[in-house]
Amino acid sequence: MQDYELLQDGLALMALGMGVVFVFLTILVISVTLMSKLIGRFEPAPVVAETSKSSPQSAAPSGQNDEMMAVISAAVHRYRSTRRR
Amino acid sequence: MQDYELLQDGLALMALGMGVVFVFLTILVISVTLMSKLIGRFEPAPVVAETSKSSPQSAAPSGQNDEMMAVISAAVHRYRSTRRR
Amino acid sequence: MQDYELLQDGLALMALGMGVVFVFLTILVISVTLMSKLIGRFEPAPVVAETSKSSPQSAAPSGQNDEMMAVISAAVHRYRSTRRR
Amino acid sequence: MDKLVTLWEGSGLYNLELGQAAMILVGLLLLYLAIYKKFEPLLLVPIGFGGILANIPEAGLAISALDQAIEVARPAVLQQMAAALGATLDPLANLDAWRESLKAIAHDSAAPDQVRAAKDIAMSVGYGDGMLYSFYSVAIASGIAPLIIFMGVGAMTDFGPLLANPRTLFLGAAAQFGIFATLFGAVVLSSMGIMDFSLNQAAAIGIIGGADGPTSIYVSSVLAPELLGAIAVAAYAYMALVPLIQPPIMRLLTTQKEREIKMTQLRPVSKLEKVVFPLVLLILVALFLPDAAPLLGMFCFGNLMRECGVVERLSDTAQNALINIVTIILGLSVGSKLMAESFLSFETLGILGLGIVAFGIGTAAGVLMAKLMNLVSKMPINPLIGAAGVSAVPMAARVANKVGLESNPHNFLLMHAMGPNVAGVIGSAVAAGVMIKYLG
Amino acid sequence: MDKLVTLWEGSGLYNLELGQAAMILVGLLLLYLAIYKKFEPLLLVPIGFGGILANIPEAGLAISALDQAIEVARPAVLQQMAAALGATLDPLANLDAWRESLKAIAHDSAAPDQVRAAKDIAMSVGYGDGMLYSFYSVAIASGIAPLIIFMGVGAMTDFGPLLANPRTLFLGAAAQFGIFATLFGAVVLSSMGIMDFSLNQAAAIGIIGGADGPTSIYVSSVLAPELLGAIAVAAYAYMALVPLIQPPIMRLLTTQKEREIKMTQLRPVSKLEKVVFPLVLLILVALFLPDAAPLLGMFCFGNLMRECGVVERLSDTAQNALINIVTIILGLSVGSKLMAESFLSFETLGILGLGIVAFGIGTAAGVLMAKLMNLVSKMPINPLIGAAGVSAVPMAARVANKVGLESNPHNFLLMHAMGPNVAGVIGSAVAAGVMIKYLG
Amino acid sequence: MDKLVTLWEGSGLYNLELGQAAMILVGLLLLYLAIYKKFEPLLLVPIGFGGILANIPEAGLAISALDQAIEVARPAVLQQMAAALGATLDPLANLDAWRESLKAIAHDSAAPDQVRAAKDIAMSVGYGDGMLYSFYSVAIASGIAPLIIFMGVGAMTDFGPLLANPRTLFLGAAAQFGIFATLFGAVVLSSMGIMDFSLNQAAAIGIIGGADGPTSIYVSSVLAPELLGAIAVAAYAYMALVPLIQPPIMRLLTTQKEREIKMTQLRPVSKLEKVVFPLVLLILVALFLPDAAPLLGMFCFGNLMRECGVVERLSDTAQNALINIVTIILGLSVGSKLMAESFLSFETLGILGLGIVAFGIGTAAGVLMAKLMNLVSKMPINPLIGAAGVSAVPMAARVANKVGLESNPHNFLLMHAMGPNVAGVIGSAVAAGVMIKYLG
Ligand code: NA
Ligand code: NA
Ligand code: NA
Repeated sequence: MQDYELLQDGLALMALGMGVVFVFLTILVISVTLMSKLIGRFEPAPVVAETSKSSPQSAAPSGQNDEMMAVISAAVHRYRSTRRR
Repeated sequence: MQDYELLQDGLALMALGMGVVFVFLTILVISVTLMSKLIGRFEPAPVVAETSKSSPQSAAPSGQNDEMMAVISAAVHRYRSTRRR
Repeated sequence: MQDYELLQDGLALMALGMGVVFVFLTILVISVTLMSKLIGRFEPAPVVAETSKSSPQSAAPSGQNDEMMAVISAAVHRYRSTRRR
Repeated sequence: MDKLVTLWEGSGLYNLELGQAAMILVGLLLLYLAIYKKFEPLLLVPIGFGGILANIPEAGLAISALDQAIEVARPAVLQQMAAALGATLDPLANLDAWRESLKAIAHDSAAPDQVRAAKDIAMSVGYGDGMLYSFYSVAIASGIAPLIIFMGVGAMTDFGPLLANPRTLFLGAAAQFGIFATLFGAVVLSSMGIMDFSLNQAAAIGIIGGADGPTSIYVSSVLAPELLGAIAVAAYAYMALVPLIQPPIMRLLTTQKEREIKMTQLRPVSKLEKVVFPLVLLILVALFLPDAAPLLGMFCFGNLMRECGVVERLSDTAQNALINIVTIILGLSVGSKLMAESFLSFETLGILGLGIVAFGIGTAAGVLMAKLMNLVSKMPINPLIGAAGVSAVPMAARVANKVGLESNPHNFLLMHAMGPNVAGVIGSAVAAGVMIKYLG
Repeated sequence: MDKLVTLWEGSGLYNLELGQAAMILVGLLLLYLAIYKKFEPLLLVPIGFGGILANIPEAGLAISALDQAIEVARPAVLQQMAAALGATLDPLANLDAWRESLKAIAHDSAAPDQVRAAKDIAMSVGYGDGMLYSFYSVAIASGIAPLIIFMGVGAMTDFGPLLANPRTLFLGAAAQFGIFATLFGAVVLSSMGIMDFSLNQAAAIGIIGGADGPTSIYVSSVLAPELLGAIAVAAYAYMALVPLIQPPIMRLLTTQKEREIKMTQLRPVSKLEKVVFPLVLLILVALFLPDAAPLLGMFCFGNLMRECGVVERLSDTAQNALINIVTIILGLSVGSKLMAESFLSFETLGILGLGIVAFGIGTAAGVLMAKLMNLVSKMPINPLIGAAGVSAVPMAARVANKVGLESNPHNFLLMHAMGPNVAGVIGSAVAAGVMIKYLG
Repeated sequence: MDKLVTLWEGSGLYNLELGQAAMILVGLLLLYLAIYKKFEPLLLVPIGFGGILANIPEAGLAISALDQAIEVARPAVLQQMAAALGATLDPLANLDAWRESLKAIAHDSAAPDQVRAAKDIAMSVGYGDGMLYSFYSVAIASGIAPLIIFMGVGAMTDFGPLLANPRTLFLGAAAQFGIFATLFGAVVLSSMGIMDFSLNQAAAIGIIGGADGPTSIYVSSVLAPELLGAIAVAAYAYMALVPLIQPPIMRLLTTQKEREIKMTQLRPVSKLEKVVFPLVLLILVALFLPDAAPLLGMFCFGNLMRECGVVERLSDTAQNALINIVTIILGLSVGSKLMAESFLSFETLGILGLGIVAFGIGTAAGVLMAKLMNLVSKMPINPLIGAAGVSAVPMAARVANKVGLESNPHNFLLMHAMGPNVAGVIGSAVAAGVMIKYLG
């Protein structure tokens, strides 16, 4: 009796599980395809990709670049003060 | 009275401790010597060592090599897709 | 009534806080100036700095150098035993 | 003199039980497989070593302070603990019977505050949690370690091939049939009376078929911690065996012609797509399957750090120092579950057997799904890449590539197989979410 | 069939509340700002992502096992927990009312041991602390993570420019006026009935003006954990906005002539001075302001490791692996405080508004202090470097440099501005100490 | 105005006790020795700094929330805590007497659940565990940090020289006589009434002679946590002083001729031997001395990761990021035990004195053992390498090499001395195991 119930539960979970996996990944396929199309439409991939890659580096070198600059300038300062001594 | 007991305990622990250290390391000396002899007998050191070093690299490049390969191929893929853009 | 108390507390905390910040940093300015003068007097900066930089490296190469040496010698040992095999 | 006796009676040799000796050999075997057969050494070296440590007699490295006290404390301490646990010890029974009954009470019937009180007593007389037990509590019982490893895996994963050909997600879905078929298999074995697995245990065993280490450990830590050792060992061992398990199945289910199918080159994928993808996946998880949020959330987080290009130092740490540290701790923790009493049972053989079945079915399902997709779609898919859907990244993709090259030495399937390969990771995390939802 | 219903009723979409949807959008906005506007991405990527994770419906990633049980457990479990909490549930009220009242009791009136007992019940029926909740407990509630980050910042900081010109410490002191003016502003808003901040909350908001992330997080974790999310977001966002916020204020308060002031070159600083400085600072803290000891102690420790030259491997780890690991955990933990119920309130707008005022006042105070010092001292100070006193290292120093270059393309102020810049870090940690002393 | 008074009364200067001032000076001295005398800086910089932090008056960085509350809370809170601890406070006594008696009760007589209840009260009124206290609990009280460091040491150790000449293990055994002679010395001092050490304390002091930092910390955390600060400082300081302590003893006990003995070149050791060795050692530990399993188990694990060649990324992390992170935390934690009340006692002088004796006896025993071995064996051993048996890797081996070079500038003993050097690590871990077995 209980064994039968276990079997039934297992079968239900198998069906449900595979179903959810397929449904979820189907939704993902659709979403990804839509996303790629949207991105492709609004921003023609190759050109934009390069722009978005180069522009932040030249135009908005804030975050890490800043840090980099500070580190470099500190290093320069250090080097200079060492030399002078 | 208690002082005497402490002294006795200390002495006993000293004797026991040094004894255990020596016995244990003696067993280790014997084990290591046996191990080296066994390894030396079954696998003449120089040849085997090289074999066991080269064979896995060529024959079974699974684990890390795989990862390496995946990383490299991903990098290549990335590089290519960047160039094409 | 309570609002008035809150206002008063806020005002007090503002006055006290700015006061403490200024007093503390003033003490720090004085201490740092004294420190620099002391260091400058007892050890004429440029010469000493270089000495204190070079001497430990040559005279007391204990801590990390030791470790370095051990690692290197182990590496050499390893390399040799590999070659000989 | 009686100190020498104590020493001998406290030595491992005097106390070594057969099971412990066997488990030490199992640990050595795992180390041999890891070191000389290159079976997922990054995990199996720590797991194997942890397994040996856990089975050192009298050392109690893998048990709590309370269990240590129950196993070795003096009768007076046992009576104190019994009082704290609200139990009475039969004054006529011998010491071993006391220990047995205390153990049963502490693990099964006692209330949490009673257990806490008993542990207080154990600690006050000098017992402490074993090192591996502490590692297990912090790393696995909390769920943290597998999640951080999953984050690192996300930071190492390139979704480019998947984005270039999203349909390969179906292959990653199909291959998860291995998980559920194995779950059902375990249930059948139990209902036939051959094994004795609960539904939770069956689900944890099934997840081996996901061919994904951290997911397996995470799921079994939630659903069946008592099987975690065997499940983790099976998962990693079979992942290492993928080059042996998969090819025969792949050859059996495909014709020479199918294996020769050339796939169209993958389109370039823009950086923006790669940045947006983990967020799309995260939102879908949030909307449809919140129970997969820990696993897939951390996975997406790692991947976003990788692709967004502005937190390279974090991404780098997630892929190196952090994942390595957590791997060491996780491996030793898993090893702590290789204690003789729980591992050396008939059920472990069942787990090992079911695990390999899971890999086989998953492989077959992936291949068959690819053949089905060829029937309904124009764009050709080489069915070999379906086998990569089981995940086991990147080994399964390499296997698909290798079997493909046997049929046509100019047909490189690796990048095509990477799509279903990473899809399989998502698929098994989704499957894990479903199981935790219903059974957790 | 009813499993499908359970699935749907357990899905995020079914349970999504408006607030959660809004917070997910806020998280995405933070990610956008971090990734494409380069707003302090090292922190805002983890914070934004953590914010999304915290708002996934039903996942409960940011709440404790007890809260999870209260939110979703069956009535029988609720009654058990109520008993443990010493409360009685109105048998006529509906389930949601039960949950509400249990939540209120658990968070406000129950004694610690009652809460522990209730949590034991929740865990015994399978609930566990959410991942982000665990991260928050370990990393922020303990105070550890901000302190370790501060140690790393200390190991990255070069006090050379400050030591070469110690008077710039006054600029770092003056700029902290932003903190206290904002505190007073928050108090005024409350006493006028516009907002509803306690004195503790006002202090935590004021610290945003310190322009120092770890200090803000540390102070608000002590004084007003309920506002931590909003405060951390404001602090990091405005630090990123320094190049926009500061220049207009700097130009308004200075004449062209002042902006052209050339400063005398900094003297070289000996290695010994750099080694002794963190110890001098530590001793002064120990003698005069012990409440700033955790923050400034760890800061000095990091700096000593950097400068002493004999523990390079520790200094290197503090600046890389360790700070990166802690940043990831800290960011996700802060994100856990971006839950809808606490973030989506009118007060958050007040915090954002007051925060920007704090930055502005701090900038102005620094500039005015520099002008004042020019009046009383012979050695000329370009007032632009006063703005760097707010900290926001090294962005504010760069801004001073840039605005200076606009007036005179040959006047490089960067190294001069680094002095007040790091002085600002010390200044805000001192301010934090004062506040914790009186309100903690 | 009374806020100013509070400020002054809460300042360090007002509360500074003589002992704290002295300990801050001790911390500065340790930093000086570490930075300018290169005394094991990797440990002594964090320890010295931690010692200063622990002695900042009123900051309470090294004590628990409960102790903080006992030291500074208002009378009402004290009464609440007294009730929770099951104590009654004499209404006629003054506040300081109350604090004293509460402290005594909390640390000695109260039951664990009473302490927990009192701590709940302390935390509910806003007190929290000090940062260093938290570090100590997580890193040392749990035993984890020394073990992880030992794993890293294992990953850095090359057993090649030892395997090429296993007899050198006897030198490593003999040098441990320093440990037990010192133990006995401490017992003698106590029984003569000069000092007051228990047997546990004597054993913890003896382990200084093991010349191995993590082992000393591990053992004293188990046997005598109250002496941990002094023991760790002594152990690391004397390890740094090995080049001063050892040479006179070595010269005294050897003739010029003995010091000139040339040793036969070491045979090459195969990779397989190096892989198998840690496993052989582990098995022997498991069979004969389970109490040494945590220390030697982790040591062997690190060494296996190093030698097996398939987990280089784990080995690399164990030797770098992980050991550095743990070293920082461990050092600060040890520093937390440099609080005035426990460190500034006559016993500390005894520990420092006994520690140097331990090093001397160990050195002598190693040298004499080598001379003994020369009597019974044909293969010549230069007795200088016996001194390396105290461990202090690799300093003692270098000292042996240096003293050897003085006698014969062409006699390089370094590699020969590495054998007893690493043997000494094993030897002292074995000694630690014996002590923990009998006293732990
Ligand atoms: Na999978
Ligand atoms: Na600041
Ligand atoms: Na030793």
